[in-house]
Amino acid sequence: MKKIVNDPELVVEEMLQGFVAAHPNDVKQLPNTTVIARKDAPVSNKVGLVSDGGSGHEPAHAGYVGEGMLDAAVAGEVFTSPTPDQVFEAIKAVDSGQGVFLVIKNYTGDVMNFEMAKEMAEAEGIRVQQVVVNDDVAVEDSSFTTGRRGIAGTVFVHKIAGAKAAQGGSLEEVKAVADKVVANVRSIGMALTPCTVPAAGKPSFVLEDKEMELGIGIHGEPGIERKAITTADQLATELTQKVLDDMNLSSGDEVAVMINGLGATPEMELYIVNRKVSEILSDKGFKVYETFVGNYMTSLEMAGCSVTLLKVDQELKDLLEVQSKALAFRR
Amino acid sequence: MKKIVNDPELVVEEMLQGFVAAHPNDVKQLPNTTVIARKDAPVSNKVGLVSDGGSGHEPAHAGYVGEGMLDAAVAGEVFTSPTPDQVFEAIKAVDSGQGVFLVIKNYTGDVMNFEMAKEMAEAEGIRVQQVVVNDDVAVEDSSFTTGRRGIAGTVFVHKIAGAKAAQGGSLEEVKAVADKVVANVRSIGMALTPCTVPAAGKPSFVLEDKEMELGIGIHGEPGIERKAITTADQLATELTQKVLDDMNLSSGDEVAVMINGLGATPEMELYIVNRKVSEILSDKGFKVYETFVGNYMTSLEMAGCSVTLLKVDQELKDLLEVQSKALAFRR
Amino acid sequence: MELQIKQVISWMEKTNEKIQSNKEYLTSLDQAIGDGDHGLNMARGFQEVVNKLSSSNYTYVSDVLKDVSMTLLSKVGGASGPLYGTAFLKMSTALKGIETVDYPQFKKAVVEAVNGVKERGKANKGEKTMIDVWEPIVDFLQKQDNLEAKELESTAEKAMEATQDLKATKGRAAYLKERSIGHLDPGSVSSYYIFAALSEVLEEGA
Amino acid sequence: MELQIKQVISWMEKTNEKIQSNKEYLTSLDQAIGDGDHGLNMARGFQEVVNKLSSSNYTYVSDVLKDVSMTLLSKVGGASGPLYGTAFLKMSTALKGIETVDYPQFKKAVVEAVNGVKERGKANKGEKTMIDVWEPIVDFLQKQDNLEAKELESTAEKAMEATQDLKATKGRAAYLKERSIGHLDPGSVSSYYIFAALSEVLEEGA
Ligand SMILES: Nc1ncnc2c1ncn2[C@@H]1O[C@H](COP(=O)(O)OP(=O)(O)O)[C@@H](O)[C@H]1O
Ligand SMILES: Nc1ncnc2c1ncn2[C@@H]1O[C@H](COP(=O)(O)OP(=O)(O)O)[C@@H](O)[C@H]1O
Ligand SMILES: [Mg+2]
Ligand SMILES: [Mg+2]
Ligand SMILES: [Mg+2]
Ligand SMILES: [Mg+2]
Repeated sequence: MKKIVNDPELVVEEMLQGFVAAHPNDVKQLPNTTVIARKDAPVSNKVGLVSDGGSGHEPAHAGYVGEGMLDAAVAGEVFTSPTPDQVFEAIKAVDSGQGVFLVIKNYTGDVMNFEMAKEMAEAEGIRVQQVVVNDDVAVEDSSFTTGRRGIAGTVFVHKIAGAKAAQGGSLEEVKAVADKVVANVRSIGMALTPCTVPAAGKPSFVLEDKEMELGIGIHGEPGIERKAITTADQLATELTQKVLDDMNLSSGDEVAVMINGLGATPEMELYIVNRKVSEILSDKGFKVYETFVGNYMTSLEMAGCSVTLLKVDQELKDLLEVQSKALAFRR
Repeated sequence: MKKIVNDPELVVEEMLQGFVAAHPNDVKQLPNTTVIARKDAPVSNKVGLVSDGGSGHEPAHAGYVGEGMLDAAVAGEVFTSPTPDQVFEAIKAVDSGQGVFLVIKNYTGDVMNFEMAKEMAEAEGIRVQQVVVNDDVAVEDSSFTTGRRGIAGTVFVHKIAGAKAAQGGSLEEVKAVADKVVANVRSIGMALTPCTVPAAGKPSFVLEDKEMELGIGIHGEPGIERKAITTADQLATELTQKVLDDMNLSSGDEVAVMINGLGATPEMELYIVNRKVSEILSDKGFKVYETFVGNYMTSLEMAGCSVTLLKVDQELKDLLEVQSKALAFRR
Repeated sequence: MELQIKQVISWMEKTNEKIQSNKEYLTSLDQAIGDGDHGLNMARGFQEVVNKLSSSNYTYVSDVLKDVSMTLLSKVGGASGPLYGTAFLKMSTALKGIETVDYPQFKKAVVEAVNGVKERGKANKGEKTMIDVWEPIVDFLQKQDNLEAKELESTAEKAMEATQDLKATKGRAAYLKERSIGHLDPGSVSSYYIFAALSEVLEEGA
Repeated sequence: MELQIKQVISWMEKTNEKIQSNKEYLTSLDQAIGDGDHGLNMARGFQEVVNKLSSSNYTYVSDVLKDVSMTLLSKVGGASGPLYGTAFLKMSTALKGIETVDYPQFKKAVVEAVNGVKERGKANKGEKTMIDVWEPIVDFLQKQDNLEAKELESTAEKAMEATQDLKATKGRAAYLKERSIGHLDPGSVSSYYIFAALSEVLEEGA
């Protein structure tokens, strides 16, 4: 394991300290928590937005804290969802009386911890609503299983629900638009290399020289299929096709595209993937409204990428345009 | 070599195509060149700003094209400075009659190619000025050698010279402020792993499990010293000290800080480094004006980081604040 | 059987010892079909549990269990945190106000615990989760009139081993579908440690 | 000696062959003390040179050399692009209007080339650059009244090999200081190929 760390058990705490030291005018860390909140939280007369997740996905989630996006992000241990008490602290810190909206990625742990936090908050009279993001088409969506996972598409939920809240949307309106994003966003990922949780000290799985893992999650968990590496174009085609298969697009529909790096992928490769993705989309008669390329939802130093498509209508496009001062999503 | 590419010889061309496909409203590729320019170039009544460099440093340099920063970026082959004819095309494309300012990193090839391009431009009556960035304190600055290299500090030059030009500064004024940044910016980098030029197919050097390379450049060239990996705090201390040794800071002075990832470094680790860097600076009585953490000047998939300090006065602070619409430096 | 405060604390200490010495093993099990943090999560959580218990004074067993629950809830995270937190919270509630826990009371507490886990996790037996250890333990307890420590351990062990052949349909391993077969469920292994530790405490106490 | 268009083209073709078949070798030399692109740069450049030459018609040797120069300038990049571009440009200028180049003319052209390289690169002999091959070649040419092809090759080879012991003070290898000693300079090796190819052409022509 080659990492720039001190004590592997302290990476999250030290990262948060470094984050606040870097951006003291934008964010604060709630005392004795792993919660990063807007410096000016709670923002009066605004629904509070909270997202969470294990650490190791940087810039998610603290990077999305800021005007126009999240009010707070709760950091768990690396790849481990944060505990209910931490989430509860975040909820309390961002509630201005308009209620708090939680963006949860669909993992058993995240959902359970958030549910418990919600119970705590409701016991104190705070209104809480949530959305469970499940954009990963690598995983089957069935009521008998855990359902699809939440991956990079979550960033679009942050952006759009955050914009709605910034515009003064009510808790119900924020939930409605978040639900709409979740209904219209699909992703799939792949990895060339695994990643190493600092405290574990060894990679989560092993890939041979010519192998890649398709349908990878964002926690170093194995994907759904291991196969031989292909060209960027073949890969882009396969990923895009798998995403499109799970969407209901008609010619003329507009999409926002996210080509997300998992941590160690040179931006060069992401753009090479985008070259083909955008070609495929235009060949099929879909219109690319906007494209986001970069590290938005990572898995430590995993090499690989994910492709996300979000079907947009006028409402979603308008909300995408709204100003955001989040550090990792400035516009 | 595990990479998401098609033909390794075509990575630059395909990357540029993917870049323009992603951001068609912001940038254009000059026909038959590797130049990415602002969509609206040349901007009338403004000094044109051009930067260049080999590819593999993404988001540098095309990511810094946009209102408030560069007017054009010239991409060379991976880690190879672009040729004079390409630079010349960029110069012509951004000149609005106010002259063109070139930001060059101090490498023999870059300097020579730019000089030839400048000669070509001047032969056509275009006024050209330039600055040669040499922020890397790993390399001795002596008139008998090539001198210090240009690394991540270059991004501050883009930002500040770009802001000056956006404000209507003359070619001489832009040059003056760029020179001021160069005089006040220092950096040093280190690597945990090498990187692989796609067309070369194998890593540029080999590091053992517990080794790191100090004073690394950004082209996969070996650094100045190979040593055992230390903790993040020790590393941050050593890098910061080396940078400070080459600056003339007095207590109370203000600095902008950049903790730059070389490509495969999790943001988590960069923030852990920043935690210590900011502590050291405040212990020494220096004031951190603003901190930038992320992948600003990379070396493909190299793991490692660099630390850059820029001593700022009111002028530089004001210019740092100016709006930028560059894709990789929005503010 | 009889459980008093001292024994419950000893139970947690022995659980912690097992978890600390198998931290890497649990993590490697979770790397195979999960995200590789189960050993880290459990080690962090149970270390905090014993720290907490050793620095507190208790009147009732239920208070000890409440602290166990709260500590796990606030230190573990992931899926196992709320689940184990719920299990111990349900036991605490079931044993409220009792000074010395007897076998029927204990039996009832474990039944409540399993029901709590099933409800929280929306899972049932056979889905390759910790429930596949807890539910066989309940069945075993229901059949006995007095608790045989050795048999408790072997029942838990057998149940834990049986998770190897299951296909996961809940938790992170479910994403692997068929590929989850042939691996032990990490949460079932940590649950086994909990019952193995209890068995040791009971044997010592006997 | 005599150089005509046909021979200059053949010179470039042979240079290209050597460079293509040593592309990886050149790159590995550059990986050791540079940035690992010299083989790629030279292979890209000289392939374009032979493509260009084979699709054009020429009246003068200087026109061939001008195209060589322009192609290298616009296809190679890095340090070697402008340097080789300059070298061939200077030769072209020196031989302007001449149909068959004789030895004194050739000698003058190479002298001009080296001066151009030194000026462009602000470097001198002994700094571990391609100049450490070109300058010994000039010295050798100055001493001869007619060009001995074999000796040209061996002079270039010896000069190239001698770069191993030098400490770089110019170019990218200079950053390594003492650590640059013990490695061949990549640009000197590619320069050696250029003179070795010339030697072969001259031998064939003789
Ligand atoms: N829905 C569920 N019901 C019961 N147990 C579950 C459920 N989901 C997961 N588990 C248990 O939790 C264990 C994983 O715990 P852990 O690795 O700590 O959490 P995470 O999966 O969030 O990383 C699994 O091995 C399984 O025994
Ligand atoms: N200032 C200089 N003068 C002469 N030759 C130089 C100079 N700098 C570098 N070179 C030559 O260029 C070679 C490197 O070429 P190349 O690898 O293509 O360019 P770069 O160093 O830009 O990657 C060196 O081996 C050396 O022979
Ligand atoms: Mg986990
Ligand atoms: Mg180069
Ligand atoms: Mg786990
Ligand atoms: Mg080179």
